[in-house]
Amino acid sequence: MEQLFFYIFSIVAIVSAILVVSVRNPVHSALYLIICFLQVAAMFVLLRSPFLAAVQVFIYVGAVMVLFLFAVMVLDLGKERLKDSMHSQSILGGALAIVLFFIAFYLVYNGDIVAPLGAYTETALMKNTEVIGAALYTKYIYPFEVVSLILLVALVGAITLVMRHKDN
Amino acid sequence: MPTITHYLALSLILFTIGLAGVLIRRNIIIVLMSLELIFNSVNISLAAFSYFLQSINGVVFVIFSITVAAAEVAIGLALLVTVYRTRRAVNVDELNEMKG
Amino acid sequence: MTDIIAGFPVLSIIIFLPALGALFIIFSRRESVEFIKWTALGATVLTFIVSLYLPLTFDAANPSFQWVEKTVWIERFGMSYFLGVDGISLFLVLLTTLISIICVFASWTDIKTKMKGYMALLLLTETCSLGVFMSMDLFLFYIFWEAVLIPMVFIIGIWGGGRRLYAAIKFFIFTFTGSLFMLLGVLALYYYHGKLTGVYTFDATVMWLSPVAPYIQWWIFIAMFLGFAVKVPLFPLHTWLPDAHTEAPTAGSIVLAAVLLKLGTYGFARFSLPLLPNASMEFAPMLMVVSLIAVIYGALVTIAQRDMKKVVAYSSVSHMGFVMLGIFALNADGLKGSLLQMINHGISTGALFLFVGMIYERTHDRQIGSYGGLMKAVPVYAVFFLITVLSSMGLPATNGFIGELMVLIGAFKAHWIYAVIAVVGVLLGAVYLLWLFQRVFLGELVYPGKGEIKDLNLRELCASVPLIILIFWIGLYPRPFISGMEASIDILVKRFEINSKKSMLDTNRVAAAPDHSQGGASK
Amino acid sequence: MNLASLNINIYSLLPLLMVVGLALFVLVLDFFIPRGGKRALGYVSALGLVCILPFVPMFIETVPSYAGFVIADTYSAFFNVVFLVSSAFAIFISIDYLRRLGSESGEYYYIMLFATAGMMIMASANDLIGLYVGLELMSMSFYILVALRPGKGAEGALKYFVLGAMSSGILLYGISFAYGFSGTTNVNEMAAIVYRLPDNNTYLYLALALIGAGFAFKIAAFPFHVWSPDAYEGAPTPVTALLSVGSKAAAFAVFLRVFAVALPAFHGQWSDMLWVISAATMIFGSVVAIPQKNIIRMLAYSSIAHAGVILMGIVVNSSAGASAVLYYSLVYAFMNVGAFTVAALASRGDGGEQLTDLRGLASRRPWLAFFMALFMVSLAGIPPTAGFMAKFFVLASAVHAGYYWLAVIAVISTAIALFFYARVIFYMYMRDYEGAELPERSLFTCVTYGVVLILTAVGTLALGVYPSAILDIAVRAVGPLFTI
Amino acid sequence: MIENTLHLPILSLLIFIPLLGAVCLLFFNAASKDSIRQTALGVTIINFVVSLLLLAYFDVSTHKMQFVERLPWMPWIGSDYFLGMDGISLTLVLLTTLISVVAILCSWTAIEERVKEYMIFLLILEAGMVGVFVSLDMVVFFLFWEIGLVPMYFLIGIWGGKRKLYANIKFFLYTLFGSVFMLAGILALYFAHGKATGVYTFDLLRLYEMQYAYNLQWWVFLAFFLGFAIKVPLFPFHTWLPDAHVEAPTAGSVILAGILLKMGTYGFLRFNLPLLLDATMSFAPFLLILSVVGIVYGAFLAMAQKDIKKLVAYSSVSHLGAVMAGIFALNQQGIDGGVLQMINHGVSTGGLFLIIGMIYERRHTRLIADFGGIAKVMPVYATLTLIIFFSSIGLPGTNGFVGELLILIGLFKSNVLLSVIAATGVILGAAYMLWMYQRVIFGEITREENRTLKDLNGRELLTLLPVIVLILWIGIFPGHFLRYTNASTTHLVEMINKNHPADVVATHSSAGAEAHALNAHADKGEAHR
Repeated sequence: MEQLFFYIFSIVAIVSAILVVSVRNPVHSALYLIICFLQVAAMFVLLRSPFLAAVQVFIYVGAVMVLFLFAVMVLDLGKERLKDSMHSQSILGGALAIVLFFIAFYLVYNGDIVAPLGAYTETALMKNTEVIGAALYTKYIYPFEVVSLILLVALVGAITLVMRHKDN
Repeated sequence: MPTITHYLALSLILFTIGLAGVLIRRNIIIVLMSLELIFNSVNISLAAFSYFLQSINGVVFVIFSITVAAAEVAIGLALLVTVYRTRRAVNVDELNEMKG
Repeated sequence: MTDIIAGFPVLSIIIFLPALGALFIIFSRRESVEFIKWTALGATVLTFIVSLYLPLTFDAANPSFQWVEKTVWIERFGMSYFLGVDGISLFLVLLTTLISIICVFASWTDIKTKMKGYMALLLLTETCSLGVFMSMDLFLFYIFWEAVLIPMVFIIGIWGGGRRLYAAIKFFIFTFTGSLFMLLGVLALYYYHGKLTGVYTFDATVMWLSPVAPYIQWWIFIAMFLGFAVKVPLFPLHTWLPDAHTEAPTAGSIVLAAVLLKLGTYGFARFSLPLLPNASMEFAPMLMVVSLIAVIYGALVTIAQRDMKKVVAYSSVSHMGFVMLGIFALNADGLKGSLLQMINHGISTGALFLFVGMIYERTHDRQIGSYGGLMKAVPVYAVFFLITVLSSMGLPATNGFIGELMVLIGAFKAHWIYAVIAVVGVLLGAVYLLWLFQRVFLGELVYPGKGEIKDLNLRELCASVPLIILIFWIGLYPRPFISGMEASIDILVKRFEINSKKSMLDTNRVAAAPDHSQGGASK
Repeated sequence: MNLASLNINIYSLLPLLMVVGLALFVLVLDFFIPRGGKRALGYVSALGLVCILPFVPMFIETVPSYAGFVIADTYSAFFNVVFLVSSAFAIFISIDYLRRLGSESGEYYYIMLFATAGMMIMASANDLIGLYVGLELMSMSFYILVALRPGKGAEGALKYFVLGAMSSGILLYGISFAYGFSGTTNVNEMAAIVYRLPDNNTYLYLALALIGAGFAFKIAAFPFHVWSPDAYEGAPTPVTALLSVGSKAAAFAVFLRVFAVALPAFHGQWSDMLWVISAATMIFGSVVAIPQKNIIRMLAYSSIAHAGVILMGIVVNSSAGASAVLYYSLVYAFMNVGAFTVAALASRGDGGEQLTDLRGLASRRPWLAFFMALFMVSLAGIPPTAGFMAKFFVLASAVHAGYYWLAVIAVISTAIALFFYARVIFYMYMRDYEGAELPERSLFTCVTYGVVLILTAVGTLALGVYPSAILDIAVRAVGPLFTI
Repeated sequence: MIENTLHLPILSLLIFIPLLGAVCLLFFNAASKDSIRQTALGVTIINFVVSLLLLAYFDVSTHKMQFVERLPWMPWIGSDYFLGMDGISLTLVLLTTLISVVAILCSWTAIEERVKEYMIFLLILEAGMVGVFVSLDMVVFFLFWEIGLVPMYFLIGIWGGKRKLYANIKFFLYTLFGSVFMLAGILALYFAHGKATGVYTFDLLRLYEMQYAYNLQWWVFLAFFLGFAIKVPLFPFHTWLPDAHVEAPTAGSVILAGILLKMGTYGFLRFNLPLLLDATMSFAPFLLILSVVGIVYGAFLAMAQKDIKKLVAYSSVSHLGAVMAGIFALNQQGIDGGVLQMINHGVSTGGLFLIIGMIYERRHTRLIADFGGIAKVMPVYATLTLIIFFSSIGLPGTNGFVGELLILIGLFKSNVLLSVIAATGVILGAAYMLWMYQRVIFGEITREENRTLKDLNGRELLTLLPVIVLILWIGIFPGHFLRYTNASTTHLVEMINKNHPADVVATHSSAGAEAHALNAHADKGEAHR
């Protein structure tokens, strides 16, 4: 049963991802990206991380995609012609990606978990949200604070960039 | 039950598609979306490892990753807007004031 | 490692006096040209006078280093500030200090722009080359070795002739590349020596007590060879030389010919032989052949030159081939000859550049074809030029003869055929030099430009007379020079012989013992 | 969660907190400073950094704190000094630079401080998560800083952003495999675990390759360098200076920490990969720099070549190599910031930093030309400058460990590189200036430039003539890396 | 070797007096030409007088080196400042000091520009030549050998004729070419000696003591041969000589012919014979052939010349061929004749160049066709010229006769056929000389310019006087001169006979066997007598 769901979500995710990078209209891309993000959220559920799934939906689907769509609308980015859709070195880039994929796939396929397993068994993970919350404010307090700095910088930076050029 | 390899394979496929998008497409907004694909694929693999290793690190890492990615999108789009305002161009090839 | 500074650090003083002068000049006003010139002259003369302290207190019977200064510098790598002078370097040091004075004289009116920078660089060149001759720590040696490049490049590049940029770049890149490989060689030597003895040090006097295994020497020799041979310059690495010489201002050429070229041959004699005895022995026949090619080829190319300065420049290739021949004859006579020949070449080629510069300053033309019969117009100049030409071609009674004779003796000891071929080189040398002299000074009086050309003035006489005196001094009474270097060279040869046997033994030892080296990866 | 086991130790974070505090202070101050007086913020920031500098060596804790996320050891302290010094220099020269550009602003200064904080986080990161967020803080700040130059800034920033984000993704992907392989993201734990794991697990290879690629992006190693020339050229020159010095040093700091501390067991696996990257980077950087006509682009490629050389010190995986990396980073901070300072000064007046602008600089501004020549000589690696010593230490470590061919390649690339460094010198000293006379300005009309140039020049010379003291510190600093 | 019985470093004096004179002249004002000339003349005369001391103190009874001086010079390679002389050197040194005086006299008015330099070069040349003849250390010898080149180079290069530059470089390179091979040969001997005995030395007397391997001797002989034969000059190395002579000023030609050429033959006597006896034996027939070819060839070429000076120059080739033939006859008469003929040629050919110079100074032409009937306007000149011509031809009563006779006897003993050919050459010599004399001196005056020619003045007479005196003196009392060289030449011949009985030589070279058999036979006959 789980396997079946996995395959369904996977296939949808892959197809929509391919569409994201291949369609000409950025608006369509953005919409496909939303679908893809949703599948990823579903994957998190399969991986017993409902909290992550929620975060995924809120942030990616909610915030990020809105930003994207907003940008597309504001900048009035219309369709581009087919021959313009790829840039000069794209064949090289594509070939590179494919070669790397096969190499990586071989490595992924042959790998296995060898490290000693941790304490968070499936039962512990049932309280996913609680566990994560506790960890974030104790063990992970340091990166948590740093991330806040990142957000501050991003905030200030985005405002600066946009405002500044408006002045000019 | 899907194994770790299943998840990693999915992650890899998405990663490759994202990478290919960055490398192939000219439209910067689509390049930015491809970047998001990359981050998502990484998140899947982190979450999968976390699950199969019975460890919480991966999940927490995903949270940080998502947050950072969101911040990055903000910066990226701000840059995009800036460039668009000054140059009215959103294609990689057109950013050719400087020789590469 | 202990600090040895007995008495007062005379060597450091000699090295850094010119640098001090340069510092004065840097902080003087750009417009006060006279002050700058006199400061430079004062600095060089003072350095020369201080350097005269060396021969006066030199103990000729003592083959080891004298006036030694040794201070820890970078302890972690076993580097020390280690200066010392023995019979081998003594005369090169004196030559350098003397030539520097002459260079200042030569630039007195020759240099018309940016006198400040020029004199400062000239003094820095002196400092660095003195450092090369005095440092017995391989690392310190390398530092000075490389540092000398910079002022020289500037001198050629800023005050040079029409194609100065090209010449400067070529000079810079050739020599820099070569010395980088030398650095690698030094490094490898350092580690292998450390591995062998457990003592990691750049102190050459310690390193040559226990040479590394022959097969390692082989590689190190090649690396160091590249550094030294470019500087010499040995055929076929010589191509930078004619350009550099041709474009350099007079003093630059003098310094280049008289001092910088000696750095390479000095390196071979001082470091390659005792540190890498087996490799030296193995490479010696090949190097002798290459030296002979350089001698002959240099001479042949010289014959075809039309520019006076080029003639002198290419002749350097030929002469330095001679010096190399003597060194790699690997016997005491050859080494003495080479060392003497280094000094001789410094004197005679330096003087030739000086004289070419003097005529160029008057007429701004260096083409041989533009001149003729100058003997009538400028007899003193002509006679000086002649004496120098004769010295350069090794005519008896001049210094060149003694040097060449001893090199020939050394080469003959190695194998008679080398000497016979080298003799042909001597002959060719006579051809181009005499022909040069004949075309310029004999025949009908012709020279470019209007008006009279004046004979040497007092300043020019001051610059040239010491060299003329030296030419005859060494040519007629070379004994003080040879007896000064004798003890050191004998010990060098002895060390070479002992080492070449010893390292053979060490090979067996290393082969038997397991390798404890760190890292271990061999890429 | 037992709070005591987290080992919360505020002292280990104190220098970082000071920098962040300074940044926040400047941020707040920015609201109260009128538009014309923003340069005061620059002085506050730079002097603030200078004041923080003495505190760095005072707070050294050998035990990781914050649940193993932070380690304020001598190693990170050394790098923190490098960051603070180069940042202070960069901010100092920014003050006049921005005024000339007509784009003085407060955010420029505090974002620069945030970037510095990011670097410091990286240097003291003892966990891949901490490393990642630090790196993102730094990168994010730089994306913005690069875009702050009017005109071409945004473009360079966008390119930098796309490739930078991609490399972050790649790095993150690599980290995920490292995590999957070892079950932990903590560097020490990883080191303890991986010794017991089989070394043929393919996750390991993925982790090594992807993390290596991610770091290679940050240090701009070939073939992951494509962003750097554009970003360098587009950015305000002081930012470029910091980008080429600070961000690179930070990347090396984490590079070394991850590979030497966490994965020394697999030296055989990763050294081959880095060997190739190092060799290719040296040669590529040197060769491609030759045809460049823009000083900044030339320095960008030169910086690529230097990254290749520094990488050698990591490849050898020894205390000598690591200390050489540290020494190199410090030296590079001096000489490269110095070079960029001259580039910024020499080309004031118009926007381009063309090599031809340097023509005849020696006669127009002899001291400036002298400094530039000194930095070029040092970058080329000629004694008695620090550039030589640094290169020497790296080469020595390579030769010692038996990497002869890598050393030979380094030497060849250095020889090639000489060409373009020498060309700068030749332009300044041996060509005459053509075209309209630039406004004559004495060096000391702008005190900040003078201070920076003199300090960098003194550093460049002093570290070359007497490297012992700093080298000893560097060797001690890498001690923690090789004692586990 | 005999200690210096004179207790005076006389040989050094002979070298350094002219050098000192040259240095003094450096400080003269170039404009005061007369004082320069007088000083130079004074110096050479002093030198000549000093050299006469040698005659007084010379011990004719021994072949050993006399007036020896020795100072360490380059002890590390075994080279000393080592001078000494035997009979052969003595005559040549005296000739040198004498000819130097003559050379200065003859350039009194011929050289008008740059007298100072000219005189300086002449004096240096004298020092170099004396040095060559008295040095007993190979390096010192080589040193003087080469030093002589330089002033000569200038004498031709500055004061020479139209094609002087060409002639000059040809002269210089030819001789230098030879001497560098000589240097190689010296080194080879040095090493052979050093390796065999452990004593590395350039001391000629020490080197004499050793017997060298034949193979080495062969090569060294060849090297020396190149050096000396070019200087002599032996056919076919002679081509530089006519050019040099023609272009050189009179004094240059006089010195060239009078002394410099002797350095080559002296070299053969001093080095090749005693050092390399075995090789000499093998090479002798070959050298004899070359010498005789030189005699005949030189004579023929001389006959064809239109320029008087060229004619004399080619006659030198012929005469020097005779000297060489005498030396390589390798018997008492031949060597005696060779040594004597060296002096004779110096005197007579020097004289010839002098008289040519005198006429050239008057007419500025040297073409035979431009003259004729000179006897009518210049009777004294014609007379003296005749004496010198006779000497050159070898008419009885003149010095040339004695020398040529001795040589022909020696040659006859050694090889009959060659002696016949050589005799033909001598006859040819008579023919061309007399023919020229007839065309120049006798007959009608065909050119108007020649009518007003002045006869010789006092200075010119003074210049020619020593030449004439020597010609007659040696012609009439040859024993006075042979007395001095006798001990040395006898010693040489003894050495040849002692070390190389005919049978030994025969194994080396079949070609030499015949010559040697003859030689040995002749010596036996001599012993009987």
